[in-house]
Amino acid sequence: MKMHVSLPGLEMKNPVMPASGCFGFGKEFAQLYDLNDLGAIAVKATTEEARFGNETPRVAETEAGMLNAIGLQNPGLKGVTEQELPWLQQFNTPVLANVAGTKMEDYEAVAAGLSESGMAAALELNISCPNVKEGGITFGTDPKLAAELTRRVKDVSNVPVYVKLSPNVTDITEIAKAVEHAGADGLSLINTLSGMKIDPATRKPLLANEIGGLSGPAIKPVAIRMVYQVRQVTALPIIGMGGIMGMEDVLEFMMAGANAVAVGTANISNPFACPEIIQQLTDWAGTEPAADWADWKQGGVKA
Amino acid sequence: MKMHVSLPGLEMKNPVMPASGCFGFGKEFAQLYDLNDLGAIAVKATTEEARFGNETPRVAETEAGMLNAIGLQNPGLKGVTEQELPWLQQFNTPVLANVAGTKMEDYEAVAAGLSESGMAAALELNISCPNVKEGGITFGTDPKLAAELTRRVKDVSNVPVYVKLSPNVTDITEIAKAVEHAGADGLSLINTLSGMKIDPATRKPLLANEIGGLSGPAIKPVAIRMVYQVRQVTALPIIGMGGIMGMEDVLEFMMAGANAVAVGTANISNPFACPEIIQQLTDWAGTEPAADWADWKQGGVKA
Amino acid sequence: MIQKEWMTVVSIDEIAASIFEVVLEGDMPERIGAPGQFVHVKTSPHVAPLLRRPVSISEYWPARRRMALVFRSEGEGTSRMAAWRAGDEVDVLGPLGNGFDTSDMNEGEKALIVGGGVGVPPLLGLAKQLAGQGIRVQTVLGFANASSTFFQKRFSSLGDCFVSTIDGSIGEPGFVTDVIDRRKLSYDAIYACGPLPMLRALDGSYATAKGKLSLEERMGCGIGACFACVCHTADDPEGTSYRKVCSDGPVFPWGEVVLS
Amino acid sequence: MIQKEWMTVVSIDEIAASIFEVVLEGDMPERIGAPGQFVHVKTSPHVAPLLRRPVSISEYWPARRRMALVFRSEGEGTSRMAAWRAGDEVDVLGPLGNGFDTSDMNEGEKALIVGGGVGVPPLLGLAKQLAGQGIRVQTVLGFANASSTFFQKRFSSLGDCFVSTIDGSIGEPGFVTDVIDRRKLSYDAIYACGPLPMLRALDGSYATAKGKLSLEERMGCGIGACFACVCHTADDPEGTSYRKVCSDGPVFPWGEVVLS
Ligand SMILES: Cc1cc2nc3c(=O)[nH]c(=O)nc-3n(C[C@H](O)[C@H](O)[C@H](O)COP(=O)(O)OP(=O)(O)OC[C@H]3O[C@@H](n4cnc5c(N)ncnc54)[C@H](O)[C@@H]3O)c2cc1C
Ligand SMILES: Cc1cc2nc3c(=O)[nH]c(=O)nc-3n(C[C@H](O)[C@H](O)[C@H](O)COP(=O)(O)OP(=O)(O)OC[C@H]3O[C@@H](n4cnc5c(N)ncnc54)[C@H](O)[C@@H]3O)c2cc1C
Ligand SMILES: Cc1cc2nc3c(=O)[nH]c(=O)nc-3n(C[C@H](O)[C@H](O)[C@H](O)COP(=O)(O)O)c2cc1C
Ligand SMILES: Cc1cc2nc3c(=O)[nH]c(=O)nc-3n(C[C@H](O)[C@H](O)[C@H](O)COP(=O)(O)O)c2cc1C
Ligand code: FES
Ligand code: FES
Repeated sequence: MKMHVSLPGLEMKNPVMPASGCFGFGKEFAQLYDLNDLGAIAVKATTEEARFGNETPRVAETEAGMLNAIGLQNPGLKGVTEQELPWLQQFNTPVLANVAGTKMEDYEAVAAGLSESGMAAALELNISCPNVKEGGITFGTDPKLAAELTRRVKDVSNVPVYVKLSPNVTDITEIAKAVEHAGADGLSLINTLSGMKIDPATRKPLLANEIGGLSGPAIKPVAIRMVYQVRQVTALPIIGMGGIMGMEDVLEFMMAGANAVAVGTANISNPFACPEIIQQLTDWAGTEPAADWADWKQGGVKA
Repeated sequence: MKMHVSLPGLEMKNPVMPASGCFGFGKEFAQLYDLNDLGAIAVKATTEEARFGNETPRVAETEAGMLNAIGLQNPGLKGVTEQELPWLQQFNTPVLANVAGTKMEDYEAVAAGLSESGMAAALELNISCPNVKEGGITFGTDPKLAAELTRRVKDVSNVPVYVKLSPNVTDITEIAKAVEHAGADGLSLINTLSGMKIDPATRKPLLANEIGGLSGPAIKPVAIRMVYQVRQVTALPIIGMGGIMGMEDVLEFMMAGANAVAVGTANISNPFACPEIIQQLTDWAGTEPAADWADWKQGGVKA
Repeated sequence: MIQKEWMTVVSIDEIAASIFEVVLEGDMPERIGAPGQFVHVKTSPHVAPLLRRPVSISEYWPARRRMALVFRSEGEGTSRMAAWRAGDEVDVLGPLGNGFDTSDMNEGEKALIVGGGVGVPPLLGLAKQLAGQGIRVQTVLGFANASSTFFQKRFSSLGDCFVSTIDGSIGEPGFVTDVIDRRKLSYDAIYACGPLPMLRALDGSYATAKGKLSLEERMGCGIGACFACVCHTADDPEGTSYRKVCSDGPVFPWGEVVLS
Repeated sequence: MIQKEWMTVVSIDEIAASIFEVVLEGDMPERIGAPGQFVHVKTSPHVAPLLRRPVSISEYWPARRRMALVFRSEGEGTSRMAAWRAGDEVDVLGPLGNGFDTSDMNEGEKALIVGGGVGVPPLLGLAKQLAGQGIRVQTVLGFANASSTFFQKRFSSLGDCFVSTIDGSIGEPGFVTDVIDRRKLSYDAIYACGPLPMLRALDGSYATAKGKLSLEERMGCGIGACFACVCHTADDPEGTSYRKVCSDGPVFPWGEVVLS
């Protein structure tokens, strides 16, 4: 079976990319394996100004999951376009640049800058990061705001724009429809579930930020449900994620309606997760009689 | 330390009760241990008419969690008040009767019937079951509907009413405030997260109902976060639940702001979970210098 | 009385491809009432796999405080069980459900036992019980292929035993019903456990008034409390009437429940 | 080069109360550059515990393809490690981080090594390296009590070794700084690893221009990609300047990072 996936802005050799925030800007992983093997690379969120992020502890382990409250630490638009993205150009792998901010203007500025740099194959609008307190969260939970932000970012971008949806909402299909209507070229889902852990020793929240984002295998059923639900209401390409650890999980997301997948937390517990999954998938595809993913999905869960 | 907890309608020897739907009406567990040991008993949801529920498979295992779509199978108000509750009266343990329905009138009828029976120490309004498709779900996600339902049920009940909140909402504190304002005597949270699993063999959702409720340790961080958030906006007693497997989990919920806890999925993987947890808690309390739970919480996470 | 017990693994052997037989020791065997009862196994002392796995008791020796389970190592849970070693202590809940009641059978009558795949194990205990009652036991066992075949010898020691495999790599090719038809087997009661299509085929023109079938269903609690494992009854196939496979079954009279 | 390797457990011993020393064999030891580097251990082949556990390399013997870790069995992950047995294959990522660079030390100079609790292990490798360079090594080790004390003999073989315990049950009562003060220990460089309060106390009036400290922080990836483990720098304590403990550290010069 052909592994290739063609999405707006992203010609992927295979449907697997590392998820934003779990891969830095790729340098650490480039020491471990060839980044050309990846379907695409979703890099860490960029904000207009450099950010330190939250105080530590920033991560905590939970049952089959983890909480993080990194707080969008990044070198800012200038740092990313001058130091990080140029280095990634050596690879024949499209870069999906994650855009974050607290005000609409921030998003516009970052999207414009990344888009103009010519080094991002597509943008991923992070309207769903639960770790930024100032208001970023509301963009992801209010269909009107999400749509307006999408429209404004689309206006300043010359590359396709994917909107990354928050799972912390009553009805994710409403947000999906709103951003589709506003011109989104694709959807990424899900971001982390908002969660918390209390340290028995101190009786205080374990994360300095108190609340963090829950990711990993624990949330996969929620992610699969949301991809499945969103698939019913839109024809946009979906990058599915949430708890992918192995090839079977990739197939589950594809069955649920995803067109490609992102691997987040797995990179953290195993830095070789992406190439291992891609290898498994390649071996599997070798024995699979379907022509391509669309063909393979025939007769499965209705898309 | 004194283990006793006094909540509206519920004088509990200890803060631990089995959660609704994971304990039937107690008969099966009474063969295994003395139900007098429990702090209270939350029984299976009662609907006006008897229900068969969903087709099977009704459960699926996920990483550190499980999905269920039982579909509120129960013998109906008549069956519950004539066959189930009378038997439970032999125990010196208050019964929290879970009320479900699809229309407001159903809830009213069931609440009135259970309340009049004199066999329920309090009612738990299940506005959050994700497995009933006809509309039950909207009560739990719309603050106005939740408030109206609470008010109507309060009007027909002569015992305290706890409202069981859904975690599948953008802002659980809004619903909590709305039902408090409408006269709720207490809150139960959380019900299950809406989730799904696809069977790789058939490429179809594993549950006959497609979507089910995710419970167990996987969801504990979400539950703790919600109890913590709701605690900030209300003084109502909170029955905390979601992933409790052992004593440490009970303490975590109490630190987050719960006044008592319910143990759900743990009963399914270990039918002796409740007495085991109560025993651990009793041993722990024996060495704990605080006078009672309120005293113990001093200096911990702000309540 | 249902108990939860840490039982000791006495031995564990791969008796066919991915099919393991484990012998456990503890107090539980003394409480087993009939073959066909099952246990609910926590396959790991850790949180995951969260749910127990239902596994039939294949044989039991109360006096020696032992019982055997036979299972196919397949998913998360059963693969943990396959990694058990002699001496391990494992968390077992049981005995659960109602086994095969054969008190209605009279000495000299003929019983036909039909098993498919991992439905075969509980039938061994049943065959021994029937033989002990002086019933003439014939067995038809269906497997996928030669390498997944087991227990043929043990059943043969109790009466005629025919094996069929889908690929014909051992025994007679085809399904168990093909064997029954071809050999024109006669019987006073038929007992069966195996895949649903097999049970459905038997339920039609092979079922008898005596005899019983044993069902599988995805389970939660295993003790009758969670309503995960219900099935409709044949006299009310669309209504609210039900049986719980875990506590009303897993053994049912032919025709009592809907096989869907 | 960082690698992920299935290493073989050669031996595992409880060397003090809940303190285990495990010797691992594989290719990794050949790649270790300096004492103070650490490995990131997947404590179970299953999903949970999900995150790796950072553990310092206490000693390493490249020629014999072996290295040792010493850890306290406490939570979910380290208790799995305590259950490892000789012959087990375990998933280890490493070597990670930057260890103790002692190339600025000259023969005959005096080094003071200060360790607290499970901060002690990497200092053993350091002490051996310094001794090998002809540096005079003195060590002060702080523990909670007698039963949690380890490595006193091994350090003593390399130079003076003083032990302090908080309850005074062995060695000198009090904190490591009490020992340094009381004994008026002098040194050209001070190296330390242990709890934050200890490091903070030393950072004040004991720190030297040479020497280094080794930090702990909750980690995600361990390789510098996730930004879980950052700390502020001393010259920009509130700003955006940072160091990653996993890849820039865990060993830092005194005064470079904020100890908070
Ligand atoms: C009463 C009863 C008796 C059984 N006796 C035997 C036996 O003697 N030998 C044997 O090999 N098998 C038996 N089974 C089937 C056995 O329970 C499943 O093969 C086993 O649960 C699969 O677990 P897993 O870890 O391999 O699969 P996973 O895919 O990891 O299981 C995931 C979940 O699905 C459930 N599940 C998966 N397949 C089945 C199934 N076929 N039936 C019920 N639940 C399932 C599991 O219990 C678990 O909750 C019996 C089932 C029942 C209901
Ligand atoms: C660079 C470095 C080197 C270390 N070297 C050693 C050593 O040689 N020997 C030793 O005993 N310990 C060492 N530690 C501490 C060790 O990592 C923790 O004790 C261990 O992670 C606790 O895991 P657990 O399973 O016992 O606890 P859990 O409570 O199950 O851990 C939950 C999570 O918190 C993290 N965590 C908990 N405590 C700590 C801690 N003190 N530091 C960092 N993360 C923590 C865990 O890594 C895990 O992600 C080192 C830590 C770091 C950062
Ligand atoms: C440490 C960490 C940092 C993350 N940072 C970002 C980020 O900067 N931008 C973003 O859109 N998502 C971020 N995420 C979310 C992931 O991209 C992904 O949506 C989520 O973790 C679910 O996938 P997973 O379960 O495979 O991790 C982060 C997740 C983790 C664990
Ligand atoms: C099998 C099953 C059935 C349930 N049935 C009900 C129900 O009838 N009414 C209800 O309010 N909650 C029901 N719940 C939700 C639980 O009461 C509880 O809120 C939830 O499972 C989270 O707790 P846990 O993680 O400890 O299971 C059910 C949960 C499970 C697992
Ligand atoms: S498995 Fe719970 S009722 Fe049968
Ligand atoms: S642990 Fe990920 S950057 Fe240090």
